[in-house]
Amino acid sequence: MTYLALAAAYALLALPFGAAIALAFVEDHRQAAHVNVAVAAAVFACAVLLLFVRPPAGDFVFVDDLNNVFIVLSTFIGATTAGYSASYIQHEIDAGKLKSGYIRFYHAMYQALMFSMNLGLLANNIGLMWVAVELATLTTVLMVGIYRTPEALEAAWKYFILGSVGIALALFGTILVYMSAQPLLGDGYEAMKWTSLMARAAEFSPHLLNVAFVFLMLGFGTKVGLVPMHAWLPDAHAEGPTPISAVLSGLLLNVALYAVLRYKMLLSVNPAAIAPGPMMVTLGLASLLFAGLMLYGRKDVKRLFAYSSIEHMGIITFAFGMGGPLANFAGLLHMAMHSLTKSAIFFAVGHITQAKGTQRIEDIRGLTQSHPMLGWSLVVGVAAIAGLPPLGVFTSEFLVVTSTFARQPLLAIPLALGLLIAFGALLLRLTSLAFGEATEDKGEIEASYAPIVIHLALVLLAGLWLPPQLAAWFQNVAKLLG
Amino acid sequence: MALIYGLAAQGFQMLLVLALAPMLIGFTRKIKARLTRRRGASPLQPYRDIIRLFRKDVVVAENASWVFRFAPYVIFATTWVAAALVPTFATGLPFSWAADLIAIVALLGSARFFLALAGMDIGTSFGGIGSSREMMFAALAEPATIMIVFVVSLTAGTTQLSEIVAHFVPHLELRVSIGLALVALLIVAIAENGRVPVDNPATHLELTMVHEAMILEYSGRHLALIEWASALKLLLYVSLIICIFAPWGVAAPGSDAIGMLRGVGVFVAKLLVAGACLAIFETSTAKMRVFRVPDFLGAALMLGLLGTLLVFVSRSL
Amino acid sequence: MDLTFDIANFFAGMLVLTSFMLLYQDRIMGLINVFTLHAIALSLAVGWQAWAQDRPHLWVTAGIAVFFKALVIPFSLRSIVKKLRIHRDVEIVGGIGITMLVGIGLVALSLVVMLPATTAADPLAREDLAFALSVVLLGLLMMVTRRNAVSQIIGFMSLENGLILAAAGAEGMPLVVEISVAFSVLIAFIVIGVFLFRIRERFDTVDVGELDNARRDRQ
Amino acid sequence: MPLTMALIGVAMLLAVAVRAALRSSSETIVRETYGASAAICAFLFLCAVAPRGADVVTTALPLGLPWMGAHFKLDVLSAFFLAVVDLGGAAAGFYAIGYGAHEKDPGRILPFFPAFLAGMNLVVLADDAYVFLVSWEFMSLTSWAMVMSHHHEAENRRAAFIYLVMASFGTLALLMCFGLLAGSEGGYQFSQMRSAAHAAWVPGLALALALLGAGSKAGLAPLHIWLPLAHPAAPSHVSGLMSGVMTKVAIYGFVRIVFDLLGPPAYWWSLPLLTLGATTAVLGILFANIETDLKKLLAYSTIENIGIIFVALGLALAFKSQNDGVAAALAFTAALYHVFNHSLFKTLLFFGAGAVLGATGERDIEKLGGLVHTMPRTAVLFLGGAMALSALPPLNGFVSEWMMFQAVLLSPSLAPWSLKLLIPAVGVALALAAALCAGCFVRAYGVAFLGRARSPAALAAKETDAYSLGAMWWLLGLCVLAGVFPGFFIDTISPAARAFVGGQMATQGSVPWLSIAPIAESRSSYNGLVVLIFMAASTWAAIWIAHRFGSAGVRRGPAWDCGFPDSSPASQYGGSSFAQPVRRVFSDTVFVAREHLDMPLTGETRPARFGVEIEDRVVTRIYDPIEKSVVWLAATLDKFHLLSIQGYLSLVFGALVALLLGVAIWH
Repeated sequence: MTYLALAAAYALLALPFGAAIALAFVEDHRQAAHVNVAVAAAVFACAVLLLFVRPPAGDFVFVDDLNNVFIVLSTFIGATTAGYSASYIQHEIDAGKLKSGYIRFYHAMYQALMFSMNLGLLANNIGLMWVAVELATLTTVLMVGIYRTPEALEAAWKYFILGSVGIALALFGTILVYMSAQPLLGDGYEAMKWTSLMARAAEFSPHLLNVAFVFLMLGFGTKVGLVPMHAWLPDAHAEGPTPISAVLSGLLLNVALYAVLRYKMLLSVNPAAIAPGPMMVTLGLASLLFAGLMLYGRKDVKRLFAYSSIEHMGIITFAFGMGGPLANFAGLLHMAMHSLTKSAIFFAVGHITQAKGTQRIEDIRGLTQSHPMLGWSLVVGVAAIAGLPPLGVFTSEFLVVTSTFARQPLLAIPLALGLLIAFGALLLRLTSLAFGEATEDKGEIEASYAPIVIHLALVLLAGLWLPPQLAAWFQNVAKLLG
Repeated sequence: MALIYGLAAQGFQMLLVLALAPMLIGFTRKIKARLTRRRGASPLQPYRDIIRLFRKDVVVAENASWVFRFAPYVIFATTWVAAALVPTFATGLPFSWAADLIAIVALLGSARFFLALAGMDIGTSFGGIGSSREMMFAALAEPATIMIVFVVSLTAGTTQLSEIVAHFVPHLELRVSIGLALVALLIVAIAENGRVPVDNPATHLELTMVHEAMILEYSGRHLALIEWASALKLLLYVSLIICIFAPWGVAAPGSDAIGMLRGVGVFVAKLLVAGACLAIFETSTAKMRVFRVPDFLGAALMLGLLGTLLVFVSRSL
Repeated sequence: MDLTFDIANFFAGMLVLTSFMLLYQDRIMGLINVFTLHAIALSLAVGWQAWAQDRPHLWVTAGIAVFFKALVIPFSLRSIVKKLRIHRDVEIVGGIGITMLVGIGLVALSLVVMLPATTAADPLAREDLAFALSVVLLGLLMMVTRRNAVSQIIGFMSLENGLILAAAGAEGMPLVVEISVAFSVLIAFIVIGVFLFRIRERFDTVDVGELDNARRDRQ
Repeated sequence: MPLTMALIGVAMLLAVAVRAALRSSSETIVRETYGASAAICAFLFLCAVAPRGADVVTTALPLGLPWMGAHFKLDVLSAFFLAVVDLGGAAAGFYAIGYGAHEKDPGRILPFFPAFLAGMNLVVLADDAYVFLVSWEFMSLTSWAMVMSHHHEAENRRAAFIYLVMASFGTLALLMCFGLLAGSEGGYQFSQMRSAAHAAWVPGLALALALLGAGSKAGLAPLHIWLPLAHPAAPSHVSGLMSGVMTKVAIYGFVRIVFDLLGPPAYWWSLPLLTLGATTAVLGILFANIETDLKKLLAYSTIENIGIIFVALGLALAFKSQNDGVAAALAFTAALYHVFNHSLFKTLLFFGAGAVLGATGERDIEKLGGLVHTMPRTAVLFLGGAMALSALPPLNGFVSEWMMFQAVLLSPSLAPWSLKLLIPAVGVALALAAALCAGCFVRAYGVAFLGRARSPAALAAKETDAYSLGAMWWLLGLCVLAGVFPGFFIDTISPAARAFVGGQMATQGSVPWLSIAPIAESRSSYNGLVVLIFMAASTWAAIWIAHRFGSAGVRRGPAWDCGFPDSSPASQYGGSSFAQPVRRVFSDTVFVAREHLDMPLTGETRPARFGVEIEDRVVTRIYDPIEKSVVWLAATLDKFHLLSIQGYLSLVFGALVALLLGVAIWH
C-alpha cells in the first residue's frame, strides 16, 4: 500500500520530468499536444490517488493534508489547461503567430513547469522547495517571452528581474530559518526538513525567525503577486500565451502562497516570535485596495483580469492572516475557487481575443450577441469572480467578511470597501465587453468549451453544495494552519 | 324598531343636508349683496338654478369620455355621503360609525380626484389649469385638515365625530390648541370651497379661476349636480365647524322626535349665523394671487402642526 | 578562535567595503573590475569559513565564486559592453553622495536587525550574517539606483554574493544550497545574456528606460 | 409539510428556468415558461396560506455551508410574505403569457424570470444567514440580467450597472450585519442569533447596517437612486415584480432582522426609521410629481410607499419598546397590510403601463393622451389602480393609511420627548405624501389616458391582449376585496403581529357589520362595505333622479376653444405644465428646478421656448462626489502601472527596509 503511495508521489515528479525531456524532441505539435494532455491527466490521476493512500514522510518528499489540497488543485488545473492549450496553440499556429520550434519549446516548458510546481508542493526540504519555486519562475519567464514581440520581451525581462530579486530574498530567508533551526537540530538536512522543523519550531530563536519571515514574505510574496511586489504580474499575464496566463493565475501564485503558509505555520508554532498575521493582513489589504482601484484604468482585457488576480490573492492572504478556523477555511476555499474561476475566465478571454483579434477592451463589445457561449461564460465567470452567489467565491467571501467583522470590525470595513470597488470596476468592464452592439470578428475559432464549462460547473457546485468529506478535510487543514 | 327609527333619522339627515345646502349658498349671496348695497336675488335662487339646469339637455364636448359623464354623479354621491356622516342635528345615527373624520376627509378627496380628472378629460388648457391648481391646493389643505383632526381627536380621545361632539358638549374649555385648530379649519374651509380670498365663486376670468375652470365644459344636469355638490361641500364644512366648536343643542343619541326637531331648529339657526359671518368675511377681503395661496394654506398647516405639538406635549405634562 | 573570528570578520568587512566601492563606481569598466574584486573577497571569506569550520565542500563554493564571478562573468560582461557599444559611464539616480549615505544607513539597519537576532548563534556567524545582510541590501540599492542594464546585473550579482556569504556562514548548511545559488547565478547569467541579445536586436541600447518606452498606451 | 411543498415548488421554478435556458429556440417556450411559472407560483401561494400543523415549521437540507446545512423555516411572517411574493408572481406570469409576445429577444428574459421568482421565495423561506444572503443576492443577479435584457440602449446598461453595484453594497452591509450577530464562532443560524448574547453596542450597529442593506434594496432615501433607473429598464412584467414584490422582500429582510433577531428594541431605534421613512415618502412622491416617464413615475411612487411602510414600522418599534402591545400591533399590522396592498396595486399599475408601452411604444406621458378611447379596458383598470394607490375609500390603499393615522393618534402615550416632537411632523409628512400622491396620479392618468392623443402612436393604440387584461382584472378585484372586507385580512395578519411585537389587535371578525375598530369602536371605526354600498346607492339615486325628473338628452358639441378654433393637441395641459405649481412650491428644497422662458418680443417671428431642468440634490450632493473621488483615486494610482523597473525595484526595496525597521523596532 505504501509502495503504491510512494509510487504515486514520485510519479507526480517523474512523469512531468520525463515528458518535458521527451516533448523537447517531438516534432509534430499535434502529437505533442496529445502527449501533453495525456501526461497531465495521468499526473492528476496520481494526485487523486494520493487522497486515498498517503506515503510516509521521506527526507525530500512528503504529503500531508495541506499540500495535498494544493497538489490536487494544481494537477487538475494543469490537466484542463493542457486540454485548452491544444486548441489555443492550434489557432496560434494557423494564425502564424508561433513557429513549430517554439511549440516544441512551449510543450517541454509546460511539463517542466508542472514538474517544478509539484516538486515545490511535495518537497519536505525548505531548500528543495526554494529551488522548485525558482525553477517554476524561470520556466514561466521563458514562456512569457515566447512571442518575441518587444512587449513580450519587456514583460519577461521585468518578470525576470523582479523574480530573481524575489529569489534572492527568499533564499536569504531560507538560510535564516536554517540557522535558527541548526543549533537545535544539528547540521545537515535534518535542520531543513519540514517535518522536523515543525516538531521543534517552538524552541527556535524567535528573532531569527522574525527576520526570516520578513524575507520569506517578500520573496515568496513576489511570486504571490502581492503589492508592492506585484509589478511583474499584469504584464506577464498580458503578454504571454493565454494558457500560461491561466497557469500563472491558477497555479504558480498558489504554489508561492503555499510556501508562505508553511512558514506562517512555523512562526505561529513559536510563541515568542512575531505574529505573522498582521504582516499578511496588511499586505493583503494593500493588494486588495490597490488592485481594486487599478482595475478602473485598464484598457487591456488580460491585464484587467491579471489585476483581479492580485486583488484576490490579497483577499486570500488577508484571510490566512486573520487566521482562525473560519477564516482559514475561507482562505483555502477562496484559493481553490479563484484558481478554477480565473483560469476559466482566461480560457474564455483567450478565445475571445483570438476571435476579435485584439486585447483592447474598447474593441470588444456585445459578446453575448456575437459569441453567446463565450460571452455568457464570461458573464458567469466574472459574476463568480466578483463574488456573486450562487457561485463558490461568494461562499468564501461570506465567511471572510462575516468572521472578520465579528472579530475586527475596523479591518472588515476596508475589506468590504475594496470588494465593492473591485466589483464596480469588473462589472463596468463586463457590461461593455458582454453587452451592447457587437463588434465584428477578425478570425474564425473553433473554441474548446469543455474546460470552461467544467471549471464553472465546479465553482457553481461549490457554491451550492460542498462534499462533506472535502469540507472536513479543509477544516482539518484550517486547524493545521492555526 | 329602534333600528328603523335610527335609519329613518339617518335618511332624514341625508335629505336635510340635500335640502339645506342651496339655501346656505343663496342666503350667503343675499347677505353679500345687501352688504354691497345691492338688492340681490332671493335666497331661493340656487334652487331655481338647479331645477333649470336639470331641465336643460346636456352638451358634451366631442372628445369627452365616460369619465367626464360619470364624474358628476360620483362627485355628488361622495360629497353627499360625506355630508350625511357629519352630525348636524343629532349624534349617534346608525351609519355615523361607518366612517370617522379621517374617512370623511378621504371621501372629499375622492370627490376632488374625479373633479380634477373630469377637468383633464376634454383636452383643453382650462381644465388642466384648474385641475393642477386644485390638486396643488389640496396637497397643502389635506395635511392641514389631518393636523386639525389630530388636535380634535387627541383632545376628545377619538376620531369618531359623534363621540367628539359627545365629548365636547360637557367640557369644551378654551384651549390654545383648539383655538389654533379652529383658525386652521376656517382657512382650510375657505380654500376647499373656493371662496374669497382663495377663489371667487362668481368669476369666470380664465387665469384666476380654479374650481370654475375644471367645470367649464359642464352643462345641464351634470352642471346641476356639480353645483349642488359644491353647495353640499360648503354645508359640510360649516356643519363640521359647528359640530366641533359649537356642539351645543345637538340631539343626544336615542332622543325622541321632539328632541330631534329641536336639534334641527338649532342647526338651521347656526347655519344662518355661519352664512352671515362668511358673507361679511368675503365682502371685507379681496382675492389673492394664485401663487400666494400656498402660503395661505401653509399658514393653516403650521397652525395645525403647532396645535398638535401642543396637544402631544400637554398630554405628557 | 579569536583570530579566526577576526579574520572572518575582516573578509566580510572587505566584502561590504567593495560593495560600497561598487556604489561609488560610475564607469562601466570600472564597475566590472570592482565586481571582480568583490567576487575575490567573497571567495576569500568563504575559503576562510571552509578552513575554520573545516567543511571541505565550502572550498568548492569558494572555487565556484572565483571561477565564475571573478573570471567568467566579468569577461563576458566586458564583451557584451564592447559588442553593444554601451556608452561608458553609468547614470546614477540621485547622485553618489546620497546613495553612499543611504548605504551607510542600510549597514546600520542590518546590524541593528541582526546582532540581537543572532545572540544564540556562534560568534563566527554573527558578524558574518550582519555583513551579509548589508551586502544584500547594498546590492539591492545598487539595482535601484542604476539606470543601465549591465550595472543592474552587477548589482544583482553582488546581492547574490551576500547570499553566499550568509550561506557559508551558516554552519553545516548542506551543499544543496550552494549548488542552488551557483545554479541560480548561472541561470541568471544565461537568461540575462539571452535577453540582452534579444533586446539588442530591437533596441540601440540596453538602457532599461528604453525598454519602458516600448510600452505604448497598452495598460 | 407546507414547507416541503414550498421547497419543491422552488425547485420546480429552477427547473423551469434551466429548461428555458436549454430550449430557448423553440416557439412555444415563451408561453410554456410563463404559464409554468404562474402555475407554480399559485401552488406556492397555496403552500403559504395552507394551515400549518405547528405554528412554525423548519427543515434543514444538506446544502450551503457543509457543517451547518441550509435551514428553512415557515412561520407566520414568512408565510405572509410568501403569499405576497407568489400572488404577484402568479399575476406576473399570467400577464407575461400575453405580454411576453412583445419581447424581441425572449432568450434574455425567460431563464431569469423563474429563477428570479425562486430567489425571492428562498429569501422569505431562509432560516440562516447563508441561505438568506445567497438567495438575496441571487434575486439581485437574476433581476439585473433582466434589466440588462434591452442591452442596446446605453441608459439601460448604465441602469443595470448602478443597480447591481447598489445591490451588492446592500449585500455587503447585510454580510457585516449578520457577521456581527453571528459572532466570531459563526453561529449563522437565525435561531443561534436569537439566543446569542450581544454586547451593548451590537444591536445599534446591526440596526444601522440593516437599514443600509435592506434599505438600499427597498429604495429608502438616499439609497433609492437605482430604483427609478432600473425598474423602467426591465420589461414591464419584471418591473411590476421588482417594484411591487422585490421591494417587499427587502422589507421582509428588515423586519426579520430588526423585529426578530435583534431582540427587544430601544425606543431610539425608531427615530432613524421615522425620519428616513418620512423623508423617503415625501421625496419619492415629489419626484413622481415632476416625472414624465410613466414607469419612472411609478417607480418613484414605489419609493414613497416604501417610506410610508418604514414609518409604520418605526411606530411599531416605538410602541414595542414601550411595551404597548396593542398599539404596536396596530402599527405593525398597518405596515404589513400596506405591504400587501402596495404589492397589489403597484403591480397592477406597472402592468397597465406595460400594456400602454406595448400598444404605443411610448413611456413618456407627454406623447400619450386619449387612451381612454383607444384602450378602454386598460383605462378602467389603471384608474382603479390609481384610485387604490391614492388611498381613496372604499379601496384598500385607504384602509392601511387610515390604520397608520390611527397608530399616530395613539402615539402621545409614548414617554420619550424626541418621539413626541417627531411623530406629529411625521404625521404631516404622511398626509402631505398622500395628498401629493393623489395629485400625481390625477396628472398621470389625466395626461396619459384622458384628453386628446398627443402622438400618432397614441391615436393608433389597440387594446391589449386577454391574458394581460385577465391578470389586471384579478389584481383590481383583490384591491376592491381588501378595501371592502379589511377585517378578514387584518385577522390573517394579526398572528404575525402577536409573534413579533408581542401584542395583538382585537379580532376584527367579531366587530358587527364587518366593520373594523382597531382599538375600540367608540374610539375609531371604519366600514368599507357600508361606505361602498352607501356610495353606490347614492350614485344610483343621483343618476335616477337626474334622468327621471330632469332631461336625459345628450348633445355632442365642440369644446369651448376660447376663440382659437381647432387648437392642436399640443395646446393641452401636459405633464410638465401640470407639475408647474408643485415645481414652483417645492423647488430649491429637495430638487432644484430651473425654468428658462424665452419669449420673443412683439413682431419677432421666432417661436417662444420654454424649458425645465431638474437637479436631483441626492445625486449631485452624494453620489457624484463618490464617483468622482473613485475615478480620481484610480487615475492617480495608475501612475504605478507605468513605472520603470527601477521604480518597481525601489518599491520592493522600500517594503523590505520598512518591514526590517518594523522588526527592529518590535525587538
